[in-house]
Amino acid sequence: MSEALINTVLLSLLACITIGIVRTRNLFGVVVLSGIYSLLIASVMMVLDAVDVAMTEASVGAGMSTVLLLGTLYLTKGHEMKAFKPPLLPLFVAIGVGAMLVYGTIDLPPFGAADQPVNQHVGPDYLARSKPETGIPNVVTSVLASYRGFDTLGETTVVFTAGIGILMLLRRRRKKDDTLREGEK
Amino acid sequence: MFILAMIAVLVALSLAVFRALAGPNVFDRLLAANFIGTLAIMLLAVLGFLNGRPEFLDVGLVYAFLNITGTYAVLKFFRYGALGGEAPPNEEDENRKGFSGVHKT
Amino acid sequence: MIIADVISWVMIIVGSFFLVVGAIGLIRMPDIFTRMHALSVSETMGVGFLLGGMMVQAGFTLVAFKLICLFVLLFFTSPIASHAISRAAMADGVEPVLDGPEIDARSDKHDMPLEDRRKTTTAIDADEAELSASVLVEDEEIEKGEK
Amino acid sequence: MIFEEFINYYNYFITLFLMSSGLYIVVARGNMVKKLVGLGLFQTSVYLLYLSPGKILGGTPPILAEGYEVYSNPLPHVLILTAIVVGVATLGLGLALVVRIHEAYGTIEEDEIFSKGDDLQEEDNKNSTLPGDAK
Repeated sequence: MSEALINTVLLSLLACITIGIVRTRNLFGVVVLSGIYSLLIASVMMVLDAVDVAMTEASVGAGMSTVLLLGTLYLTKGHEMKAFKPPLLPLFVAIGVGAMLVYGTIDLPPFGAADQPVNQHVGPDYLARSKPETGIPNVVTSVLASYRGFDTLGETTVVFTAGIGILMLLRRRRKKDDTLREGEK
Repeated sequence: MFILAMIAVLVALSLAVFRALAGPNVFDRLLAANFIGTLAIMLLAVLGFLNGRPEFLDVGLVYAFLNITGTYAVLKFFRYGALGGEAPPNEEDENRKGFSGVHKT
Repeated sequence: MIIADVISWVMIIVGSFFLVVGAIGLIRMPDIFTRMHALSVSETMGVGFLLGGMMVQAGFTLVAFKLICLFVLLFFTSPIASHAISRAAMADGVEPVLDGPEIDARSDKHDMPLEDRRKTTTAIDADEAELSASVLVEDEEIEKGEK
Repeated sequence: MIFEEFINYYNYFITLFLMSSGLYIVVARGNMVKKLVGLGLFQTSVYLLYLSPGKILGGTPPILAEGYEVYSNPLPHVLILTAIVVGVATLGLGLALVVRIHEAYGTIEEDEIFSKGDDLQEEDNKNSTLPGDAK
Protein backbone atom coordinates (compact mmCIF):
# COMPACT_ATOMS: atom_id res chain seq x y z
CA MET A 1 0.00 0.00 0.00
CA SER A 2 2.86 2.38 0.78
CA GLU A 3 4.16 1.93 -2.78
CA ALA A 4 0.82 3.02 -4.22
CA LEU A 5 0.74 6.09 -1.94
CA ILE A 6 4.29 7.18 -2.86
CA ASN A 7 3.32 6.69 -6.49
CA THR A 8 0.25 8.89 -6.01
CA VAL A 9 2.20 11.73 -4.40
CA LEU A 10 4.89 11.69 -7.10
CA LEU A 11 2.31 11.67 -9.89
CA SER A 12 0.51 14.65 -8.32
CA LEU A 13 3.78 16.60 -8.22
CA LEU A 14 4.30 15.63 -11.87
CA ALA A 15 0.91 17.10 -12.76
CA CYS A 16 1.82 20.35 -10.95
CA ILE A 17 5.09 20.62 -12.92
CA THR A 18 3.14 20.01 -16.13
CA ILE A 19 0.83 22.94 -15.37
CA GLY A 20 3.95 25.05 -14.75
CA ILE A 21 5.41 24.04 -18.13
CA VAL A 22 2.18 24.99 -19.88
CA ARG A 23 1.98 28.39 -18.20
CA THR A 24 5.62 29.57 -18.19
CA ARG A 25 6.64 32.01 -20.91
CA ASN A 26 10.36 32.34 -20.21
CA LEU A 27 11.99 29.65 -22.33
CA PHE A 28 14.86 29.09 -19.88
CA GLY A 29 12.29 28.51 -17.18
CA VAL A 30 10.64 25.95 -19.45
CA VAL A 31 13.97 24.15 -19.94
CA VAL A 32 14.67 24.01 -16.20
CA LEU A 33 11.12 22.83 -15.49
CA SER A 34 11.42 20.08 -18.09
CA GLY A 35 14.61 18.94 -16.37
CA ILE A 36 12.71 18.74 -13.07
CA TYR A 37 9.95 16.86 -14.90
CA SER A 38 12.46 14.27 -16.14
CA LEU A 39 13.88 13.76 -12.65
CA LEU A 40 10.40 13.30 -11.19
CA ILE A 41 9.30 10.86 -13.85
CA ALA A 42 12.52 8.91 -13.36
CA SER A 43 11.60 8.63 -9.67
CA VAL A 44 8.12 7.43 -10.66
CA MET A 45 9.77 4.78 -12.84
CA MET A 46 11.87 3.69 -9.86
CA VAL A 47 8.66 3.24 -7.87
CA LEU A 48 7.17 1.30 -10.79
CA ASP A 49 10.15 -1.15 -10.60
CA ALA A 50 11.63 -0.07 -13.94
CA VAL A 51 15.23 0.41 -12.84
CA ASP A 52 16.90 0.40 -16.26
CA VAL A 53 14.27 2.70 -17.72
CA ALA A 54 14.74 5.12 -14.81
CA MET A 55 18.48 5.27 -15.40
CA THR A 56 18.04 5.85 -19.13
CA GLU A 57 15.34 8.46 -18.66
CA ALA A 58 17.42 10.40 -16.13
CA SER A 59 20.52 10.46 -18.32
CA VAL A 60 18.65 11.14 -21.56
CA GLY A 61 15.86 13.38 -20.26
CA ALA A 62 17.52 15.41 -17.54
CA GLY A 63 21.01 15.36 -19.04
CA MET A 64 20.97 15.27 -22.81
CA SER A 65 17.64 16.94 -23.61
CA THR A 66 18.50 19.90 -21.36
CA VAL A 67 21.81 20.43 -23.11
CA LEU A 68 20.21 20.10 -26.57
CA LEU A 69 17.47 22.59 -25.69
CA LEU A 70 20.01 25.04 -24.25
CA GLY A 71 22.13 24.77 -27.40
CA THR A 72 19.09 25.53 -29.52
CA LEU A 73 18.22 28.54 -27.38
CA TYR A 74 21.80 29.79 -27.80
CA LEU A 75 21.70 29.39 -31.58
CA THR A 76 18.25 30.94 -32.01
CA LYS A 77 18.66 33.74 -29.41
CA GLY A 78 15.18 32.96 -28.15
CA HIS A 79 14.66 34.20 -24.61
CA GLU A 80 10.98 34.78 -24.19
CA MET A 81 7.82 33.64 -25.89
CA LYS A 82 5.36 36.12 -27.26
CA ALA A 83 2.35 36.92 -25.14
CA PHE A 84 -0.79 35.45 -26.63
CA LYS A 85 -4.48 35.03 -26.09
CA PRO A 86 -5.44 31.48 -25.10
CA PRO A 87 -7.21 30.03 -28.11
CA LEU A 88 -10.34 28.12 -27.21
CA LEU A 89 -10.41 25.52 -29.95
CA PRO A 90 -7.18 23.67 -28.98
CA LEU A 91 -8.33 23.73 -25.34
CA PHE A 92 -11.61 22.06 -26.30
CA VAL A 93 -9.79 19.55 -28.50
CA ALA A 94 -7.39 18.64 -25.69
CA ILE A 95 -10.15 18.37 -23.09
CA GLY A 96 -12.34 16.35 -25.47
CA VAL A 97 -9.55 13.90 -26.30
CA GLY A 98 -8.75 13.60 -22.58
CA ALA A 99 -12.39 12.91 -21.70
CA MET A 100 -12.71 10.22 -24.37
CA LEU A 101 -9.50 8.56 -23.17
CA VAL A 102 -10.73 8.64 -19.56
CA TYR A 103 -13.93 6.96 -20.70
CA GLY A 104 -11.82 4.29 -22.36
CA THR A 105 -9.64 3.86 -19.27
CA ILE A 106 -12.47 2.77 -16.97
CA ASP A 107 -12.37 -0.78 -18.30
CA LEU A 108 -8.64 -1.24 -17.74
CA PRO A 109 -7.57 -3.51 -14.87
CA PRO A 110 -6.68 -1.73 -11.59
CA PHE A 111 -3.13 -0.64 -10.77
CA GLY A 112 -0.74 -3.23 -9.43
CA ALA A 113 -2.90 -6.34 -9.88
CA ALA A 114 -0.93 -9.49 -10.60
CA ASP A 115 -3.75 -11.27 -12.47
CA GLN A 116 -4.24 -8.79 -15.30
CA PRO A 117 -3.75 -10.10 -18.85
CA VAL A 118 -0.53 -8.14 -19.43
CA ASN A 119 1.25 -10.12 -16.72
CA GLN A 120 -0.11 -13.55 -17.68
CA HIS A 121 1.70 -14.91 -20.73
CA VAL A 122 4.83 -13.32 -22.14
CA GLY A 123 6.35 -11.66 -19.09
CA PRO A 124 6.46 -14.73 -16.81
CA ASP A 125 7.70 -16.77 -19.78
CA TYR A 126 10.72 -14.48 -20.22
CA LEU A 127 11.30 -14.47 -16.46
CA ALA A 128 11.38 -18.28 -16.41
CA ARG A 129 13.50 -18.74 -19.54
CA SER A 130 16.09 -16.01 -19.11
CA LYS A 131 18.38 -17.60 -16.52
CA PRO A 132 18.64 -21.10 -18.07
CA GLU A 133 18.83 -19.97 -21.69
CA THR A 134 21.07 -16.89 -21.55
CA GLY A 135 22.58 -16.92 -18.05
CA ILE A 136 21.87 -13.23 -17.46
CA PRO A 137 20.09 -12.38 -14.18
CA ASN A 138 18.85 -9.02 -15.50
CA VAL A 139 15.85 -10.03 -17.59
CA VAL A 140 15.53 -6.61 -19.24
CA THR A 141 19.05 -6.88 -20.63
CA SER A 142 18.58 -10.40 -21.86
CA VAL A 143 15.32 -9.58 -23.65
CA LEU A 144 16.74 -6.38 -25.10
CA ALA A 145 19.97 -7.85 -26.42
CA SER A 146 19.07 -11.45 -27.07
CA TYR A 147 15.38 -12.21 -27.60
CA ARG A 148 14.55 -8.88 -29.23
CA GLY A 149 17.97 -8.05 -30.65
CA PHE A 150 16.58 -7.02 -34.03
CA ASP A 151 14.41 -4.40 -32.31
CA THR A 152 17.55 -2.90 -30.85
CA LEU A 153 19.23 -3.01 -34.25
CA GLY A 154 16.32 -1.05 -35.72
CA GLU A 155 16.55 1.46 -32.88
CA THR A 156 20.24 1.96 -33.60
CA THR A 157 19.39 2.53 -37.25
CA VAL A 158 16.88 5.20 -36.28
CA VAL A 159 19.40 7.00 -34.07
CA PHE A 160 22.03 6.79 -36.83
CA THR A 161 19.61 8.25 -39.37
CA ALA A 162 18.70 11.07 -37.00
CA GLY A 163 22.39 11.84 -36.49
CA ILE A 164 22.95 11.99 -40.25
CA GLY A 165 19.94 14.30 -40.58
CA ILE A 166 21.23 16.65 -37.88
CA LEU A 167 24.67 16.74 -39.49
CA MET A 168 23.22 17.55 -42.92
CA LEU A 169 20.97 20.27 -41.50
CA LEU A 170 23.70 22.00 -39.50
CA ARG A 171 26.68 21.52 -41.83
CA ARG A 172 25.38 23.99 -44.39
CA ARG A 173 25.22 26.58 -41.68
CA ARG A 174 28.88 26.27 -40.80
CA LYS A 175 29.88 26.71 -44.46
CA LYS A 176 27.79 29.86 -44.65
CA ASP A 177 29.49 31.23 -41.56
CA ASP A 178 32.93 30.60 -43.05
CA THR A 179 32.08 32.39 -46.28
CA LEU A 180 30.71 35.30 -44.25
CA ARG A 181 33.91 35.55 -42.28
CA GLU A 182 36.02 35.46 -45.45
CA GLY A 183 33.84 38.17 -46.94
CA GLU A 184 34.46 40.34 -43.89
CA LYS A 185 38.20 40.01 -44.29
CA MET B 1 11.32 4.12 10.54
CA PHE B 2 12.09 4.32 6.83
CA ILE B 3 8.48 5.38 6.30
CA LEU B 4 9.20 8.50 8.34
CA ALA B 5 12.25 9.27 6.21
CA MET B 6 10.13 8.72 3.10
CA ILE B 7 7.46 11.12 4.36
CA ALA B 8 10.13 13.75 5.09
CA VAL B 9 11.59 13.34 1.59
CA LEU B 10 8.15 13.65 0.00
CA VAL B 11 7.29 16.76 2.03
CA ALA B 12 10.59 18.39 1.07
CA LEU B 13 9.94 17.39 -2.55
CA SER B 14 6.53 19.08 -2.50
CA LEU B 15 7.99 22.29 -1.06
CA ALA B 16 10.80 22.29 -3.64
CA VAL B 17 8.29 21.77 -6.46
CA PHE B 18 6.30 24.72 -5.13
CA ARG B 19 9.42 26.89 -5.23
CA ALA B 20 10.23 25.68 -8.75
CA LEU B 21 6.75 26.70 -9.90
CA ALA B 22 6.60 30.00 -8.01
CA GLY B 23 10.25 31.05 -8.30
CA PRO B 24 10.39 34.61 -9.55
CA ASN B 25 13.39 34.03 -11.80
CA VAL B 26 15.31 31.19 -13.39
CA PHE B 27 17.90 30.89 -10.66
CA ASP B 28 15.28 30.09 -8.02
CA ARG B 29 13.97 27.38 -10.29
CA LEU B 30 17.51 26.11 -10.80
CA LEU B 31 18.17 25.98 -7.06
CA ALA B 32 14.94 24.04 -6.62
CA ALA B 33 15.94 21.72 -9.49
CA ASN B 34 19.28 20.98 -7.84
CA PHE B 35 17.52 20.24 -4.56
CA ILE B 36 14.99 18.01 -6.35
CA GLY B 37 17.89 16.04 -7.86
CA THR B 38 19.34 15.45 -4.38
CA LEU B 39 15.90 14.51 -3.07
CA ALA B 40 15.42 12.02 -5.93
CA ILE B 41 18.64 10.29 -4.88
CA MET B 42 17.50 10.16 -1.27
CA LEU B 43 14.07 8.92 -2.36
CA LEU B 44 15.41 5.95 -4.24
CA ALA B 45 17.87 5.08 -1.47
CA VAL B 46 15.06 5.13 1.12
CA LEU B 47 12.76 3.28 -1.29
CA GLY B 48 15.29 0.47 -1.65
CA PHE B 49 15.44 0.01 2.12
CA LEU B 50 11.66 0.31 2.38
CA ASN B 51 11.10 -2.46 -0.16
CA GLY B 52 13.85 -4.61 1.34
CA ARG B 53 16.03 -4.65 -1.76
CA PRO B 54 18.64 -1.86 -1.43
CA GLU B 55 20.85 -2.89 -4.37
CA PHE B 56 19.91 -0.20 -6.84
CA LEU B 57 22.01 2.63 -5.47
CA ASP B 58 24.00 2.68 -8.72
CA VAL B 59 21.08 4.56 -10.22
CA GLY B 60 21.54 7.09 -7.43
CA LEU B 61 25.20 7.53 -8.38
CA VAL B 62 24.15 8.18 -11.99
CA TYR B 63 21.62 10.76 -10.76
CA ALA B 64 24.27 12.53 -8.69
CA PHE B 65 26.66 12.84 -11.63
CA LEU B 66 23.88 13.99 -13.95
CA ASN B 67 22.59 16.51 -11.45
CA ILE B 68 25.94 18.23 -11.10
CA THR B 69 26.61 18.07 -14.86
CA GLY B 70 23.23 19.51 -15.81
CA THR B 71 23.47 22.31 -13.25
CA TYR B 72 26.92 23.27 -14.48
CA ALA B 73 25.80 23.23 -18.12
CA VAL B 74 22.93 25.62 -17.40
CA LEU B 75 25.06 27.87 -15.21
CA LYS B 76 27.92 28.04 -17.69
CA PHE B 77 25.39 29.00 -20.31
CA PHE B 78 24.01 31.78 -18.13
CA ARG B 79 27.39 33.16 -17.16
CA TYR B 80 29.27 32.98 -20.45
CA GLY B 81 26.44 32.86 -22.96
CA ALA B 82 27.73 29.69 -24.62
CA LEU B 83 28.10 26.02 -23.85
CA GLY B 84 31.58 25.50 -25.26
CA GLY B 85 34.24 26.99 -27.46
CA GLU B 86 36.16 30.17 -26.79
CA ALA B 87 33.56 32.21 -24.93
CA PRO B 88 35.33 35.10 -23.19
CA PRO B 89 34.75 35.16 -19.43
CA ASN B 90 33.63 38.77 -19.47
CA GLU B 91 31.07 39.24 -16.74
CA GLU B 92 30.62 42.96 -17.34
CA ASP B 93 29.13 42.58 -20.81
CA GLU B 94 25.62 43.97 -20.56
CA ASN B 95 24.44 42.19 -23.71
CA ARG B 96 24.93 38.86 -22.07
CA LYS B 97 22.77 39.64 -19.08
CA GLY B 98 19.05 39.13 -18.83
CA PHE B 99 18.75 35.36 -19.22
CA SER B 100 16.91 35.14 -15.95
CA GLY B 101 14.09 37.44 -17.00
CA VAL B 102 15.01 39.91 -14.24
CA HIS B 103 15.79 42.72 -16.65
CA LYS B 104 12.61 43.64 -18.41
CA THR B 105 13.53 46.18 -21.08
CA MET C 1 22.38 -4.85 17.77
CA ILE C 2 19.75 -2.78 19.51
CA ILE C 3 22.31 0.00 20.02
CA ALA C 4 23.04 0.08 16.29
CA ASP C 5 19.31 0.24 15.56
CA VAL C 6 18.85 3.13 17.97
CA ILE C 7 21.82 4.99 16.47
CA SER C 8 20.50 4.57 12.94
CA TRP C 9 16.99 5.64 13.91
CA VAL C 10 18.26 8.78 15.61
CA MET C 11 20.41 9.61 12.60
CA ILE C 12 17.51 9.08 10.18
CA ILE C 13 15.19 11.27 12.25
CA VAL C 14 17.77 14.05 12.48
CA GLY C 15 18.46 13.80 8.74
CA SER C 16 14.76 13.99 7.88
CA PHE C 17 14.41 17.01 10.16
CA PHE C 18 17.25 18.83 8.41
CA LEU C 19 15.87 18.05 4.95
CA VAL C 20 12.45 19.45 5.83
CA VAL C 21 13.99 22.52 7.48
CA GLY C 22 16.02 23.20 4.34
CA ALA C 23 12.90 22.92 2.19
CA ILE C 24 11.02 25.33 4.47
CA GLY C 25 13.92 27.75 4.16
CA LEU C 26 13.67 27.42 0.39
CA ILE C 27 10.04 28.52 0.63
CA ARG C 28 10.20 31.23 3.27
CA MET C 29 13.38 33.17 2.52
CA PRO C 30 13.06 36.42 0.55
CA ASP C 31 15.65 36.13 -2.22
CA ILE C 32 17.91 33.70 -4.05
CA PHE C 33 21.00 34.24 -1.91
CA THR C 34 19.34 33.64 1.44
CA ARG C 35 17.48 30.68 -0.05
CA MET C 36 20.77 29.23 -1.22
CA HIS C 37 22.25 29.78 2.22
CA ALA C 38 19.34 28.13 4.04
CA LEU C 39 19.19 25.23 1.62
CA SER C 40 22.80 24.20 1.03
CA VAL C 41 23.80 23.99 4.68
CA SER C 42 20.85 21.96 5.88
CA GLU C 43 20.83 19.87 2.68
CA THR C 44 24.37 18.66 3.30
CA MET C 45 23.57 17.94 6.94
CA GLY C 46 20.33 16.10 6.15
CA VAL C 47 21.80 13.99 3.38
CA GLY C 48 24.81 13.11 5.52
CA PHE C 49 22.71 12.00 8.49
CA LEU C 50 20.21 10.04 6.36
CA LEU C 51 22.94 8.19 4.46
CA GLY C 52 24.79 7.57 7.74
CA GLY C 53 21.71 6.02 9.30
CA MET C 54 21.22 3.79 6.27
CA MET C 55 24.90 2.80 6.40
CA VAL C 56 24.47 1.64 9.99
CA GLN C 57 21.44 -0.40 8.90
CA ALA C 58 23.28 -1.95 5.95
CA GLY C 59 26.33 -3.13 7.89
CA PHE C 60 29.60 -4.07 6.14
CA THR C 61 28.23 -4.81 2.66
CA LEU C 62 28.47 -3.53 -0.89
CA VAL C 63 25.41 -1.38 -0.20
CA ALA C 64 27.30 0.49 2.51
CA PHE C 65 30.17 1.13 0.10
CA LYS C 66 27.74 2.56 -2.48
CA LEU C 67 26.23 4.75 0.23
CA ILE C 68 29.71 6.04 1.13
CA CYS C 69 30.34 6.84 -2.57
CA LEU C 70 27.03 8.73 -2.72
CA PHE C 71 27.84 10.62 0.47
CA VAL C 72 31.28 11.70 -0.74
CA LEU C 73 29.88 12.78 -4.10
CA LEU C 74 27.02 14.80 -2.62
CA PHE C 75 29.20 16.22 0.15
CA PHE C 76 31.55 17.78 -2.37
CA THR C 77 29.25 18.64 -5.28
CA SER C 78 26.17 20.13 -3.66
CA PRO C 79 27.91 23.12 -1.97
CA ILE C 80 29.82 23.75 -5.20
CA ALA C 81 26.57 23.78 -7.16
CA SER C 82 24.98 26.20 -4.69
CA HIS C 83 27.98 28.49 -4.90
CA ALA C 84 27.88 28.37 -8.70
CA ILE C 85 24.17 29.17 -8.76
CA SER C 86 24.55 32.25 -6.56
CA ARG C 87 27.61 33.39 -8.50
CA ALA C 88 25.78 33.05 -11.82
CA ALA C 89 22.81 34.94 -10.36
CA MET C 90 25.17 37.72 -9.29
CA ALA C 91 26.78 37.83 -12.75
CA ASP C 92 23.35 37.98 -14.36
CA GLY C 93 22.43 41.01 -12.27
CA VAL C 94 20.02 39.63 -9.69
CA GLU C 95 20.06 42.08 -6.81
CA PRO C 96 19.85 40.84 -3.24
CA VAL C 97 16.78 41.94 -1.32
CA LEU C 98 17.95 44.27 1.43
CA ASP C 99 16.20 44.60 4.75
CA GLY C 100 13.15 46.72 5.40
CA PRO C 101 9.55 45.92 6.26
CA GLU C 102 8.22 46.95 2.85
CA ILE C 103 10.28 44.33 1.06
CA ASP C 104 8.43 41.13 1.52
CA ALA C 105 9.16 37.68 0.20
CA ARG C 106 5.71 37.42 -1.29
CA SER C 107 5.64 40.79 -3.01
CA ASP C 108 6.47 40.99 -6.70
CA LYS C 109 9.17 43.61 -6.30
CA HIS C 110 11.95 41.34 -7.48
CA ASP C 111 11.67 42.81 -10.94
CA MET C 112 12.37 46.38 -9.80
CA PRO C 113 15.83 47.96 -9.89
CA LEU C 114 17.48 48.47 -6.54
CA GLU C 115 17.10 52.28 -6.47
CA ASP C 116 13.33 52.14 -6.96
CA ARG C 117 13.06 49.50 -4.33
CA ARG C 118 14.92 51.70 -1.86
CA LYS C 119 12.60 54.59 -2.62
CA THR C 120 9.61 52.49 -1.71
CA THR C 121 11.03 51.66 1.69
CA THR C 122 9.81 54.56 3.75
CA ALA C 123 10.20 52.96 7.13
CA ILE C 124 13.98 53.15 7.41
CA ASP C 125 14.86 55.13 10.50
CA ALA C 126 16.97 58.19 10.24
CA ASP C 127 19.41 56.65 12.69
CA GLU C 128 19.76 53.57 10.55
CA ALA C 129 20.37 55.64 7.42
CA GLU C 130 23.01 57.64 9.27
CA LEU C 131 24.62 54.48 10.52
CA SER C 132 24.84 52.94 7.07
CA ALA C 133 26.21 56.22 5.67
CA SER C 134 28.94 56.30 8.32
CA VAL C 135 29.79 52.67 7.57
CA LEU C 136 30.12 53.55 3.91
CA VAL C 137 32.43 56.47 4.75
CA GLU C 138 34.54 54.19 6.93
CA ASP C 139 34.81 51.69 4.10
CA GLU C 140 36.00 54.39 1.72
CA GLU C 141 38.56 55.58 4.22
CA ILE C 142 39.86 52.07 4.66
CA GLU C 143 40.19 51.67 0.91
CA LYS C 144 42.06 54.97 0.66
CA GLY C 145 44.35 53.95 3.47
CA GLU C 146 45.15 50.71 1.73
CA LYS C 147 46.04 52.53 -1.43
CA MET D 1 -14.45 2.35 -1.28
CA ILE D 2 -14.33 5.23 -3.72
CA PHE D 3 -10.87 6.23 -2.45
CA GLU D 4 -9.41 2.84 -3.30
CA GLU D 5 -10.94 2.97 -6.76
CA PHE D 6 -9.44 6.43 -7.20
CA ILE D 7 -5.97 5.18 -6.22
CA ASN D 8 -6.37 2.22 -8.54
CA TYR D 9 -6.99 4.41 -11.57
CA TYR D 10 -4.90 7.44 -10.58
CA ASN D 11 -1.97 6.37 -12.79
CA TYR D 12 -4.17 6.34 -15.86
CA PHE D 13 -5.76 9.69 -15.01
CA ILE D 14 -2.39 11.40 -14.61
CA THR D 15 -1.16 9.74 -17.80
CA LEU D 16 -4.13 11.11 -19.71
CA PHE D 17 -3.69 14.55 -18.13
CA LEU D 18 -0.07 14.63 -19.33
CA MET D 19 -1.18 13.48 -22.76
CA SER D 20 -3.83 16.22 -23.04
CA SER D 21 -1.36 18.87 -21.83
CA GLY D 22 1.21 17.79 -24.40
CA LEU D 23 -1.43 17.87 -27.13
CA TYR D 24 -2.55 21.33 -26.01
CA ILE D 25 1.00 22.71 -26.05
CA VAL D 26 1.72 21.23 -29.49
CA VAL D 27 -1.50 22.61 -31.00
CA ALA D 28 -1.90 25.95 -29.22
CA ARG D 29 1.54 27.41 -28.53
CA GLY D 30 3.33 29.17 -31.38
CA ASN D 31 6.90 28.88 -30.13
CA MET D 32 8.71 25.97 -31.73
CA VAL D 33 10.98 25.09 -28.79
CA LYS D 34 7.93 24.99 -26.56
CA LYS D 35 6.18 22.77 -29.09
CA LEU D 36 9.05 20.29 -28.89
CA VAL D 37 8.90 20.32 -25.07
CA GLY D 38 5.17 19.56 -25.39
CA LEU D 39 5.98 16.68 -27.73
CA GLY D 40 8.31 15.38 -25.00
CA LEU D 41 5.43 15.54 -22.49
CA PHE D 42 3.28 13.49 -24.85
CA GLN D 43 6.02 10.87 -25.25
CA THR D 44 6.55 10.60 -21.51
CA SER D 45 2.86 10.03 -20.94
CA VAL D 46 3.08 7.07 -23.32
CA TYR D 47 5.96 5.68 -21.27
CA LEU D 48 3.79 5.89 -18.17
CA LEU D 49 0.88 4.23 -19.97
CA TYR D 50 3.11 1.26 -20.81
CA LEU D 51 4.89 0.98 -17.47
CA SER D 52 1.85 1.28 -15.17
CA PRO D 53 0.23 -2.13 -15.95
CA GLY D 54 3.59 -3.90 -15.69
CA LYS D 55 3.96 -3.06 -12.00
CA ILE D 56 2.84 -5.70 -9.53
CA LEU D 57 2.30 -4.46 -5.99
CA GLY D 58 4.71 -6.19 -3.66
CA GLY D 59 6.98 -7.22 -6.52
CA THR D 60 10.62 -6.31 -7.09
CA PRO D 61 12.49 -5.16 -10.21
CA PRO D 62 12.99 -7.96 -12.77
CA ILE D 63 16.57 -8.76 -11.82
CA LEU D 64 16.69 -12.35 -10.72
CA ALA D 65 18.12 -13.05 -7.26
CA GLU D 66 17.76 -15.53 -4.45
CA GLY D 67 14.87 -15.08 -2.09
CA TYR D 68 12.47 -13.12 -4.29
CA GLU D 69 9.40 -14.67 -5.84
CA VAL D 70 7.32 -11.87 -7.40
CA TYR D 71 8.89 -9.84 -10.19
CA SER D 72 7.34 -7.06 -12.23
CA ASN D 73 6.78 -7.56 -15.94
CA PRO D 74 10.05 -6.96 -17.85
CA LEU D 75 8.58 -6.59 -21.33
CA PRO D 76 7.24 -2.98 -21.06
CA HIS D 77 10.65 -1.91 -19.75
CA VAL D 78 12.33 -3.23 -22.88
CA LEU D 79 9.87 -1.50 -25.20
CA ILE D 80 10.15 1.80 -23.34
CA LEU D 81 13.96 1.68 -23.33
CA THR D 82 13.80 1.62 -27.13
CA ALA D 83 11.19 4.38 -27.17
CA ILE D 84 13.26 6.72 -24.96
CA VAL D 85 16.31 6.53 -27.22
CA VAL D 86 14.21 7.07 -30.33
CA GLY D 87 12.50 9.99 -28.55
CA VAL D 88 15.76 11.82 -27.92
CA ALA D 89 16.79 11.26 -31.56
CA THR D 90 13.49 12.86 -32.63
CA LEU D 91 14.07 15.77 -30.27
CA GLY D 92 17.56 16.37 -31.65
CA LEU D 93 16.35 16.33 -35.24
CA GLY D 94 13.48 18.69 -34.41
CA LEU D 95 15.82 21.13 -32.67
CA ALA D 96 18.17 21.08 -35.68
CA LEU D 97 15.15 21.94 -37.85
CA VAL D 98 14.32 24.81 -35.48
CA VAL D 99 17.85 26.16 -35.87
CA ARG D 100 17.57 26.02 -39.67
CA ILE D 101 14.17 27.72 -39.58
CA HIS D 102 15.61 30.48 -37.43
CA GLU D 103 18.36 31.02 -40.01
CA ALA D 104 15.89 31.19 -42.87
CA TYR D 105 13.20 33.34 -41.26
CA GLY D 106 14.86 35.04 -38.28
CA THR D 107 12.23 33.91 -35.80
CA ILE D 108 10.94 30.77 -34.12
CA GLU D 109 7.37 31.98 -33.58
CA GLU D 110 4.94 30.22 -35.84
CA ASP D 111 2.63 33.09 -36.86
CA GLU D 112 5.57 35.34 -37.77
CA ILE D 113 6.98 32.57 -39.94
CA PHE D 114 3.65 32.22 -41.72
CA SER D 115 3.36 35.94 -42.42
CA LYS D 116 6.97 36.12 -43.63
CA GLY D 117 6.42 33.09 -45.83
CA ASP D 118 3.48 34.85 -47.50
CA ASP D 119 5.60 37.94 -48.11
CA LEU D 120 8.39 35.90 -49.64
CA GLN D 121 5.87 34.14 -51.89
CA GLU D 122 4.49 37.48 -53.13
CA GLU D 123 8.00 38.77 -53.84
CA ASP D 124 8.74 35.66 -55.82
CA ASN D 125 5.58 36.11 -57.84
CA LYS D 126 6.47 39.75 -58.62
CA ASN D 127 10.06 39.03 -59.55
CA SER D 128 9.43 35.98 -61.64
CA THR D 129 9.81 36.50 -65.37
CA LEU D 130 8.31 33.28 -66.60
CA PRO D 131 4.53 33.43 -66.86
CA GLY D 132 4.23 29.88 -65.65
CA ASP D 133 5.84 30.70 -62.31
CA ALA D 134 3.26 33.28 -61.35
CA LYS D 135 0.89 30.70 -59.99
